[in-house]
Amino acid sequence: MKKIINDPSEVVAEALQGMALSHPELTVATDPDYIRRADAPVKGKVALVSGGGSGHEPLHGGFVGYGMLDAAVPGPVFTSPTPDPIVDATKAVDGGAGVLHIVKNYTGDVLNFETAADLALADGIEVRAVVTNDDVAVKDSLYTAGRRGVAGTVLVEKIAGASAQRGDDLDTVAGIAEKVNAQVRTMGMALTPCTVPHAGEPSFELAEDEYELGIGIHGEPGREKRAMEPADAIVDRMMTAVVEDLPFESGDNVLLLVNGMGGTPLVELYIAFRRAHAFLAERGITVTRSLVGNYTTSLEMQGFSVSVLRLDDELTQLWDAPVQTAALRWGR
Amino acid sequence: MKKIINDPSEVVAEALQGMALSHPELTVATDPDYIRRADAPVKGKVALVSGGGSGHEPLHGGFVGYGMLDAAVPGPVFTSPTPDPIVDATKAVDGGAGVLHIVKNYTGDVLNFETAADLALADGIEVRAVVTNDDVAVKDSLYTAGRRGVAGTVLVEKIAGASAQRGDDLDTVAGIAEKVNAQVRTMGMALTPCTVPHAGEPSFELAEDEYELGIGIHGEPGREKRAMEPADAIVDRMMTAVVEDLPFESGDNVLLLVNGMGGTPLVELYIAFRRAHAFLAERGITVTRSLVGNYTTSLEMQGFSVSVLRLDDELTQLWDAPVQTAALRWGR
Amino acid sequence: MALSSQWVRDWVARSAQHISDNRTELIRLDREIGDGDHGENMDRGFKAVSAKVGELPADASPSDVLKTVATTLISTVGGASGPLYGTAFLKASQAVKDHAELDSAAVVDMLRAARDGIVSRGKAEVGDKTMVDAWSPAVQAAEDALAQEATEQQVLAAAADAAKAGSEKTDPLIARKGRASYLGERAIGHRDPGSVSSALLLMAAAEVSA
Amino acid sequence: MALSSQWVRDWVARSAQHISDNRTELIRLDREIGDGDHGENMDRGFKAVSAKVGELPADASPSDVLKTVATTLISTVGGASGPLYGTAFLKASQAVKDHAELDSAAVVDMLRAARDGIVSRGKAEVGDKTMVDAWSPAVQAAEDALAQEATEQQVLAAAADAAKAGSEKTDPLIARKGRASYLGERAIGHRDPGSVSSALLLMAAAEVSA
Ligand SMILES: Nc1ncnc2c1ncn2[C@@H]1O[C@H](COP(=O)(O)OP(=O)(O)O)[C@@H](O)[C@H]1O
Ligand SMILES: Nc1ncnc2c1ncn2[C@@H]1O[C@H](COP(=O)(O)OP(=O)(O)O)[C@@H](O)[C@H]1O
Ligand SMILES: [Mg+2]
Ligand SMILES: [Mg+2]
Ligand SMILES: [Mg+2]
Ligand SMILES: [Mg+2]
Repeated sequence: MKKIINDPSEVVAEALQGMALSHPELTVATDPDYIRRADAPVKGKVALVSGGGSGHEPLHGGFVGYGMLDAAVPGPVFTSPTPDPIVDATKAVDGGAGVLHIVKNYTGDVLNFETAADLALADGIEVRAVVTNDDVAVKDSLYTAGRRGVAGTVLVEKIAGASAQRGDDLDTVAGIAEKVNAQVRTMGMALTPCTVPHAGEPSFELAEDEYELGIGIHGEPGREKRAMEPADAIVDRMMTAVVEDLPFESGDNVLLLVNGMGGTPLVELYIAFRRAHAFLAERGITVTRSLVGNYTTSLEMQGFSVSVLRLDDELTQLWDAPVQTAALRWGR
Repeated sequence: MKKIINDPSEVVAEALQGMALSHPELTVATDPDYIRRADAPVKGKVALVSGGGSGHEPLHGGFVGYGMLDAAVPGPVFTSPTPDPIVDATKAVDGGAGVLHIVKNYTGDVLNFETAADLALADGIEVRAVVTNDDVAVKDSLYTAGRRGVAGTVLVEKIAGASAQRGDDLDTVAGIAEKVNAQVRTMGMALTPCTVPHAGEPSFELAEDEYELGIGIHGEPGREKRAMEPADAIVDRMMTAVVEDLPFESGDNVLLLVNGMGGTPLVELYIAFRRAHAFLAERGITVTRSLVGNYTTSLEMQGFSVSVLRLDDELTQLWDAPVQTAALRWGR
Repeated sequence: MALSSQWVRDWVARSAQHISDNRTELIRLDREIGDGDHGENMDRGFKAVSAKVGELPADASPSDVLKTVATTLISTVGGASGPLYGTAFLKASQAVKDHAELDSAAVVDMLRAARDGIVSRGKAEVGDKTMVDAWSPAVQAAEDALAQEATEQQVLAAAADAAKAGSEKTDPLIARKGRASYLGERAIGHRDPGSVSSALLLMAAAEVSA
Repeated sequence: MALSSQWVRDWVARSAQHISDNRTELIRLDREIGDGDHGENMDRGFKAVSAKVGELPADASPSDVLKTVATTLISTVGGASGPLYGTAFLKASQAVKDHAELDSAAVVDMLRAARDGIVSRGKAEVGDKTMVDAWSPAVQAAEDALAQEATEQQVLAAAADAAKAGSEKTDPLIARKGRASYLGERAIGHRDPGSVSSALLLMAAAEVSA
């Protein structure tokens, strides 16, 4: 394992220090760790708090700021944070209008955020939680821990963030977050595994002529290894799973997100986007908004995911609303 | 070699198609290939054209837009474009106030842009060229092809772009570009090589306990292989070379750019930023602006570069001016 | 001889030792069918627990010590195992609230409460390939031993053996809870890391009661 | 017998063949001390040249054909080698402007002009570990052969042999131009890819004149 790190157990702490130094518009608390808008709490605004294991950067710290999250709580690499920093962050950003927790559906994240919500409630803060679960790679979710929350979470955070920023109340913001989660589907693949710093060894093995289809974002193995094939064939396989699941239908307007897993060159993401766009066009589905880049990563993993979100006028407006964060910025 | 591609010889063309589909604010010409602002030519504004081999994304196509480049000309992967598309792009964006070519100092880029400038001039377009050469890894530049242009080029493009956007004339814009280039220094390293799609094999070999110090951005080997060491030690080595070269001195205000080579997780870039910032602080040098992310890459290479730019009030103002491109955006 | 609060302290110390010794193995197991952090999570947690328990006053009751274990695990482990083990020790602490010392019956109550805490929090059943596959047979074995009027040490030894056997039985299972559930049939042939750490904790409990 | 415009066409075809056959080898050499694209650049260029030359009218002069080679290389190769070879063929075309056929003296003029074009454009000297290390000895050998009243084919054979020898002599050099110059001493022991492609082109010229 070669990484630009010092002590594997200090990775998150040192990265947060770097983030604090390079983003004066953020306040980074340590012990326990969380990142919040320097201007939080914003009085009267519903506050959004998300979090989860580190290693998915810019998710979630890169999405803290005007029009998106009020705070992000990073756990150790690929390990959900404990309740303490979640409670601290929740208290620090509550502007009196309640706090929405955006939680990816993993047992650890759900349990720790649940405990934190109970504790915050005991301190008189109104907390609601939305659990994202956009990953269609997990089948038979009745017999599993349920579908995983993956890159679609970024879209939930952006759109719910805009809802909170325009002054919606907690029920409305939570409702919009639920709606985005209900309308978005994602599927991922990997060409290479990733290496968790404290583990020191790759998360799985892949031969030179194989890829993993249906990976999550924690370097966990996917549903199946497949023989390597051209980008277009891979994209078609992923898009078929995504489109058939909701299902997306002719006439739909959608946002198409091609998300890199961290180690994939941008040219490759654009090649995948090109095919995904054509795949949708062939089915009468119109891409009216798009996003291409590294937004929900798995450390240095090579691979990508495609997410499709069905849009209506309200979601489109909220997507277009100004946002000012480290990783997503427009309109300000 | 595993990549999200179809035909290795179609990588650039297909990526441009994807880029065109995902960025309606850009116009992508094919045959020959270049990317320009959809609203170019902007009458009376000096136009900025850059370009070079592909594989360094978002450089340069991701920097086309308001306040930065008017056009970018991508060659094949790691190969400078031929004169034809440079001439076409130059003609397409000339708003009557002349065109500035921003060229990284590589023999191929310099020769092809020279030829293009001659041809454009023959068509009555005033062209000036600034050749960037910020890489301090190349020593004894009298006995080499000269220092390479690397990540500092992004800073030249942003600041000269702001100068052009505020209405400066060609001499002024070129002067500002020269000034930025004169004040910025960069040094890079790699943990892993990268693989050019048509080559199919890694650009160099590195053992599991080695890194390359002083790499450029074309997957070319660096000046020396070194035994792997902690992030802080690596950063100190790089920063020493950078700071002593200009030299930067106590009392300087600087912009610090930590640039990923494509395959490095953001957490690691922030860890490097943290140390680089401390290194400067220890020498009385103040980081007043910063940028952390993948801006000038080498495909999927793992590694990073540090760039330091000495700022004065004018450069700071131009850096802060609004910019609206795919990869760098603020103020609009 | 009934177990004192010192026994709980010894249990913690021995657990921390076993987890630390098996950190790499737990990471390896979790890398196979999870995300590779279980050894690191547990090691971080039990190091913190050792420190916290060391700070307790000398007269802390078994329940007090167990509660410190619980809150420290909750606030340091993270992931799925943190809240689950945290709840387990919290419920264990409540089950022995009024005991200065723990006799065999109290030990069984404590183990049962721990297991029930894990089940109520994580909703896993036996056969779902989780730590419950260690805890449930352990509780069953402890109850059987108690019915045979076993000593505390015999109860704990029975529990530890059953946990170890239960953990080994997770090998051929498809997981229905936790991250391994995403793998479907590919989880077959791998042991559940949480069941292994559970068996380590119960082994530690038996060892320090000898 | 003086060389016709058909000879230039044959030269182009044979060059394209040699470059294509050695594409992987040129990529390998350029990966060692450059950026790994030289084989791809040259192959793309000479495929385009073959097509373009095929479209020329039957009565195109040697100079016309050489000019098409030049402009096609300039607009398809890119990198450092594109403008350099482009200039070489442009100057070669100008050097034989008024010749319907090329005798030995014209061949030497053509080679010298090509070499001078590369040098004026790239500013490299012999010993800088570039294609000049193939071209300069080639021109020298051609001039020597001409002084001995050699035939066109003998002139070209001498040039090709000298280019090949010159290319091999780049192995121990430190580069002072092009990408390899960034490597310092690490370039030692590797052959310059541009000198190899130059030797291939000159070998092709000699072969098709036989
Ligand atoms: N719902 C559940 N009920 C009981 N145990 C569970 C459940 N989900 C996960 N586990 C246990 O947690 C272990 C994984 O813990 P750990 O790796 O620390 O957390 P994470 O899965 O969040 O990375 C699994 O091996 C399993 O034994
Ligand atoms: N200044 C120069 N003068 C002469 N030849 C040069 C010069 N610079 C580079 N070359 C030649 O060009 C070759 C590399 O060409 P190529 O790989 O196609 O372009 P690039 O270096 O831009 O990737 C080198 O091997 C060398 O022979
Ligand atoms: Mg985990
Ligand atoms: Mg090149
Ligand atoms: Mg785990
Ligand atoms: Mg090259």
